[in-house]
Amino acid sequence: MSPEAAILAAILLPAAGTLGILLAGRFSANLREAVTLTTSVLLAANVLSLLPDVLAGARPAVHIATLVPGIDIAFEVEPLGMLFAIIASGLWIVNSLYSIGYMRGNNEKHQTRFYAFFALAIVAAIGVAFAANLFTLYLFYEALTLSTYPLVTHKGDENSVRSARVYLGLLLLTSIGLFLPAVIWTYGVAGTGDFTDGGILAGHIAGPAVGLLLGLYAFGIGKAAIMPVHRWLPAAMVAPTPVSALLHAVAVVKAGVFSILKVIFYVFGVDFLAATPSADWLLYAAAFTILAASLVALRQQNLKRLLAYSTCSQLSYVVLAAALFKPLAEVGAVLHIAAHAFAKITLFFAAGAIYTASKKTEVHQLRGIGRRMPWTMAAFTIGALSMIGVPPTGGFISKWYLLAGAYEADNYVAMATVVLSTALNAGYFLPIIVLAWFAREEAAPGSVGAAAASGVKKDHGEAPFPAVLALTITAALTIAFFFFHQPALQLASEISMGLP
Amino acid sequence: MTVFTVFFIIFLLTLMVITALAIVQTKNLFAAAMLSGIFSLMSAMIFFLLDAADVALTEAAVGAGISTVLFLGALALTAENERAGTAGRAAALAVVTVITAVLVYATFDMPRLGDPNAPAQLHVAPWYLEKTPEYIDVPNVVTAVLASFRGYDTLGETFVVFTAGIGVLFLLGKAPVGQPKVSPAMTFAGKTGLRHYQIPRVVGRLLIPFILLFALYVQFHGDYSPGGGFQAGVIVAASVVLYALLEGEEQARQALPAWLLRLMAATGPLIYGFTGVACMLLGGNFLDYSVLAHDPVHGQHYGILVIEAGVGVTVTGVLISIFHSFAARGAK
Amino acid sequence: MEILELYNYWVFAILLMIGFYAVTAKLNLVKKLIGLSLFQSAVFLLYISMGPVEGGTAPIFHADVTGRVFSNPLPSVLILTAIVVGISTLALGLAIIVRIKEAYDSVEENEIRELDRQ
Amino acid sequence: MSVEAYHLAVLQVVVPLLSAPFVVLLRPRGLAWAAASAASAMAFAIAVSLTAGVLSGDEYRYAVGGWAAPYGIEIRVDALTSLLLLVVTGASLVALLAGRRSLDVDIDDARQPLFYGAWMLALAGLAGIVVSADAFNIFVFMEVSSLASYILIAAGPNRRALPATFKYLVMGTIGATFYLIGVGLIYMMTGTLNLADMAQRVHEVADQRPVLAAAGFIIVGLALKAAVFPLHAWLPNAYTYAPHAVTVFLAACATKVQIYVLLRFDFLVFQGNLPGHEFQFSHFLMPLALLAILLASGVAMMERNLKRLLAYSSVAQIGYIMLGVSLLSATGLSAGIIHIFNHALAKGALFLAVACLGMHIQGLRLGDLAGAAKRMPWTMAAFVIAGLSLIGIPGTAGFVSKWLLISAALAEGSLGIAVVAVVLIGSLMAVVYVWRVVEAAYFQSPQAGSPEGRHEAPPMLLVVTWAAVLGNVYFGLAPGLPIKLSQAAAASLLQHLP
Repeated sequence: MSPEAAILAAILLPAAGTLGILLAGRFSANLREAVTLTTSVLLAANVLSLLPDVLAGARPAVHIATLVPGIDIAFEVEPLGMLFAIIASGLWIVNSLYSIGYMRGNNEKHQTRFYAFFALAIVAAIGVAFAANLFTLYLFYEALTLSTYPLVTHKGDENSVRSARVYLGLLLLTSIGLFLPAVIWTYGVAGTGDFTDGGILAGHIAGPAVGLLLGLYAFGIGKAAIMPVHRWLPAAMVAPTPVSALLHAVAVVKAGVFSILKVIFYVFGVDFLAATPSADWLLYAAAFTILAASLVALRQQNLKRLLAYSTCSQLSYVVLAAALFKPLAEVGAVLHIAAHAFAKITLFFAAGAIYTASKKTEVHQLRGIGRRMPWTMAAFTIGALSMIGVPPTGGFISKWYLLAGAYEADNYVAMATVVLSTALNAGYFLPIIVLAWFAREEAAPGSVGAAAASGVKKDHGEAPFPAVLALTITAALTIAFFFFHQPALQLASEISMGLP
Repeated sequence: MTVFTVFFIIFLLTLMVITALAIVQTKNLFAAAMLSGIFSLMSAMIFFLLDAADVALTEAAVGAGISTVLFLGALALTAENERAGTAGRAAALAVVTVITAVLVYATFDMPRLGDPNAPAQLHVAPWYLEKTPEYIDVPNVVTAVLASFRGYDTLGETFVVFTAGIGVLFLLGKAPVGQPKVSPAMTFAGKTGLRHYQIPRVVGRLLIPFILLFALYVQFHGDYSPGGGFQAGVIVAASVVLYALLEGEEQARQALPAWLLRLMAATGPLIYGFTGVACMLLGGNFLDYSVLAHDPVHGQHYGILVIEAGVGVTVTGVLISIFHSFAARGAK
Repeated sequence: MEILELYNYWVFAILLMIGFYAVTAKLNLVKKLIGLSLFQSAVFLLYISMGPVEGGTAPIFHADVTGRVFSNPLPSVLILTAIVVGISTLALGLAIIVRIKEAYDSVEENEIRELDRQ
Repeated sequence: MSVEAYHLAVLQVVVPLLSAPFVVLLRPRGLAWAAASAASAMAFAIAVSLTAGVLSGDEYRYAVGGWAAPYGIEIRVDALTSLLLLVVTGASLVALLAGRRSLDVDIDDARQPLFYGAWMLALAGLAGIVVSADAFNIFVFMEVSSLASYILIAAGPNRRALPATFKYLVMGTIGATFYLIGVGLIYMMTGTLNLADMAQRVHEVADQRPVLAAAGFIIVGLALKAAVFPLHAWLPNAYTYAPHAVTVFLAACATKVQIYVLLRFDFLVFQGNLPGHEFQFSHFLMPLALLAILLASGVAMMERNLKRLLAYSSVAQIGYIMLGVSLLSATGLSAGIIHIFNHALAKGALFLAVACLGMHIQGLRLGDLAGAAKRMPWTMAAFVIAGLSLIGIPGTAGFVSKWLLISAALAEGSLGIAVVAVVLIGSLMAVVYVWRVVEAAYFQSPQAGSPEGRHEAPPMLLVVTWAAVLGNVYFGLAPGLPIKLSQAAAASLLQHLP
């Protein structure tokens, strides 16, 4: 298959999968799940087939349509998009596997709808990854918001509808209110929105306007969850765990930081921003988000909310690294997208597995759970270590490059932020690990009734097999990324070498 | 225009303002309807004095005749007196004051009444006066402009009448749910009309043929003097109203049944429209009557005759239908 | 004398506004329609006042047309159409009022609004 | 141009006009509908071929009665005209095809021929306004269309349709009479009724008071008929209580045709002639447009009745059109004009979905919609997509207009930033009011006692609804045609300016 055909197939496969899921859902759940898995495997294989070309320096492109002369829907695969597409499509397989266990284990309703919109979200994510210009990026960015809305509100009770309203409201507010004007502004001054090495804005805009435009992008791309536009992220925690995993690791937030990187690399141009003092604020905003979100995470009792704030802080690592405007740091930013994806999906899978097996949602309920669910908690531990940045996990690699970049830039604020936040990460993850492995299970009299009332199961083992399998795979990937990050590194350095 | 005429106009205009104020002031709606009939008669007189004879004839027939009949018909079905007063009077007065000020302000740059050098007298209008004998050759230039130069407007006008007819039939054609609150005695024609009163009946019956004859004259003499299809239709309708008053609704309905009226209302516009289409088929533009005969001027004559007939049929059918609709609404 | 030659237009303005006032401020629907037809009639006066020419006659040619001045036929034509439009609107408006009366047993705007609120 | 093509411009009006009396005379059930649909389809076909002609460079000028302008009445079709014709005839055809079953419910058999006759007259009237190049002729057809639409709205099943129609009748007549006064004053000062002739002759008398007053009367009168804020009071109830199919038809095109006449007058006759006329746009129209967007969207956010919610949204959307126009630049004007087209698509599709809902759900308050998505999944899916187009989500027609509008505003400098802010806030408010409907339909459990299981709308209605929805997507992804027409229209409107 030619690379161009592969690009189209990458968009059309999950779209066809959506239809297939809807159709199959009418007949049997097994068939539907088979369609989901087959589609995801085909998609990943298809995306991977593009990798050799891209590694060889090619940039396959497809032009779909022209809305107005100058404004096109077009796709182009460049290294950063390649990486994002691989992560999204690869983790979709694992996530589907996990979903099967989770959704069946919890007897969720509307499973067909769930899988269909999941596939639709993947269409949007791949569209974001391969977008060749700002307009196409914006198109699929919005499609991603809308296709994940039914997933967030999946439960359909009042609480989830309210939270989903925050999710949709904040993401649309930022994207329509800030991102869209930024896109139109860019097209207005540069005359184009095509992603180009070295940027398109240099020479068209200068002074404080650069900072302002960067601000419109940074906060307009609300999926990147830079404070104060992060609020949708904890709100979205009402969704079923596979959705949280999708949001946090596979598609949504990654699409956010990915879009910010795209804008910094290909719209502004790293050198242009580095030479513009008014763009420096981004670094501080990211540093603030890292620390503030970590501090909030420290105080969370609900496991999923804790993970949400952790994500919020981790995303800003990517932004922070990118905002250093140094090649090594950019490599760190790119690697961190991947490293965080593997680790965070593991953590969410673990949280979901705990919920499926025991209906436990709070941190203090996890005393001694490691003995009942060793696989799950082992995976959780690996994910947490990666969050902190302990070798041999993927998190170490990206932090390494990030720190190297900060050192190169002589930026002590960034270095201090990374060090401090590492301590904070350790501060909220280590107690959980200690609690899970070394504390004794609670058996206080009187709490049994309360526990029973809240539906907590006392006597349980591991979660259903597909879920455990999935989280084992992702935990393995987290470690594997430490040893085998060469392709990702190559992709990342290709981007930073592409910079003049 | 003599000084006497000017003063008479001023007198009439002042009287109209007073009448208008009285219309707004009175709480009795019958009185208001009657006063607005009188108002129309006065404006008809002014129009006549201002050299607009066709308009004067029409305004008298419509404003004083048809509107008054319609108002009375509607009032019989609704209420005789205004119950509530006004609302938002201050706001309304404020808007009124502003608009009046704008208009009076605008008047000071307007051409004076009768100014032969006013822009309206120098452009387009002289062409009509000059070319009518050559192209159309009818004495009444108003008819020439109405039926040919701006015949497309008149086509639209015919369809406006037709639309109103459809509307009234649509709204009032179906029997109301439940019994109406109005007693049949209150409708102005009633079931039997004035059949028990011999003198008006005999006089009226004598009059009706003459009215119809007059209508035919107005219809076909429109080329030469004020009048035309519209005025003729109104007069025919008036004679049917008179007949209904004398002989009762039922009789009038039997003389001209509903299906026939509906057919007339629909056929009239078709006659007009298809005259235009025929012109197209004969190689001219839509409504270009010149192609209807070998001699373009004759063609214009034929065309005007046919379309005026169409207008007359439409207006007759629609107005009588409307009248019956209102009357029948009360009788049920 | 010259001022009097604008008198027509002033009366037009005043009649227009009397009608307008009745339409907007009166609550009785029939009265509103009466006001509306006053409002339209005023416009007839505006147009017809543009027609006449000093020393002219109505634009109808008789035997001896040479050397005579005729008034403008166009305003008459336009107003003939406008009169027809006016009576058509009136007929439709009255039909609606009759239906309103049947549906609400009232033709007063404030009472109807009250009934709708229930 | 062939002879047949030459006559198309007038046939655009004559076909629906002459079909009306035939439709009225047709008695048997269903025949009136079929005849009206056929005539409407023919009108649409004529509009399409006129558009094709315009795109290939033809300009249609037709002297009715063979009398050349300014003595006779002229008909003229250019890019702007053809865009409007597509909207008007398309809306009529779609609404007729979709509305049959729902109109059968609302209107008894005996009165159907009258109803469909009125429909044809409304169509002919609107088409007549659009193609006419004569100020008074526009008035005549305005009255044909207005009287006919009063009938259509009064046909609504709820008794509230009657006071709503009466209000519309009174305000519509006032608007038309204001227009007539304005035309009279201009005629007084120029002696002509033909728009192009007027544009030339008004230049000499442009500083005269009657002309200035005329501009005021014409603009206010047309703004009243177009429901430009704050003269929109008649619109919400008229749209709410009309039969659903009528709402589809009129909401898509009736007010837009009045805006079109306003544009013609403003740009052809006044702008460039009247001194300081551009202030009318910047000091008067633009603030009103901005207020319309914010206030009407605000009301829509609070509104509980679905149709009235959409009606207030229409008032806001008219604000977008006027906003684009008031920017007075080629891009702004074409953004406003293309929104005429795109909003017709979006709002037409939404009201079609409402018509679907109305087949099985009584009341159409948001509370009544609880659980509607389960009973009518296809209908609600259509509503969601059309709603996205109304909001202006990329990939839909609504986005194209927003994009062009924001681009045009950004070119205006600092004032443009404020305009952009309002446009964006308006879009976000649209998110809120569309999403209130979506949440009600998808996430509220149905009230006790409401029937279980699926009850979709009749297939014909559903198919047409989806065709309109896909139109939104198609013109969102391939907006070449409307963009081309609107840019040509903007260019021709601006060409008279110095």
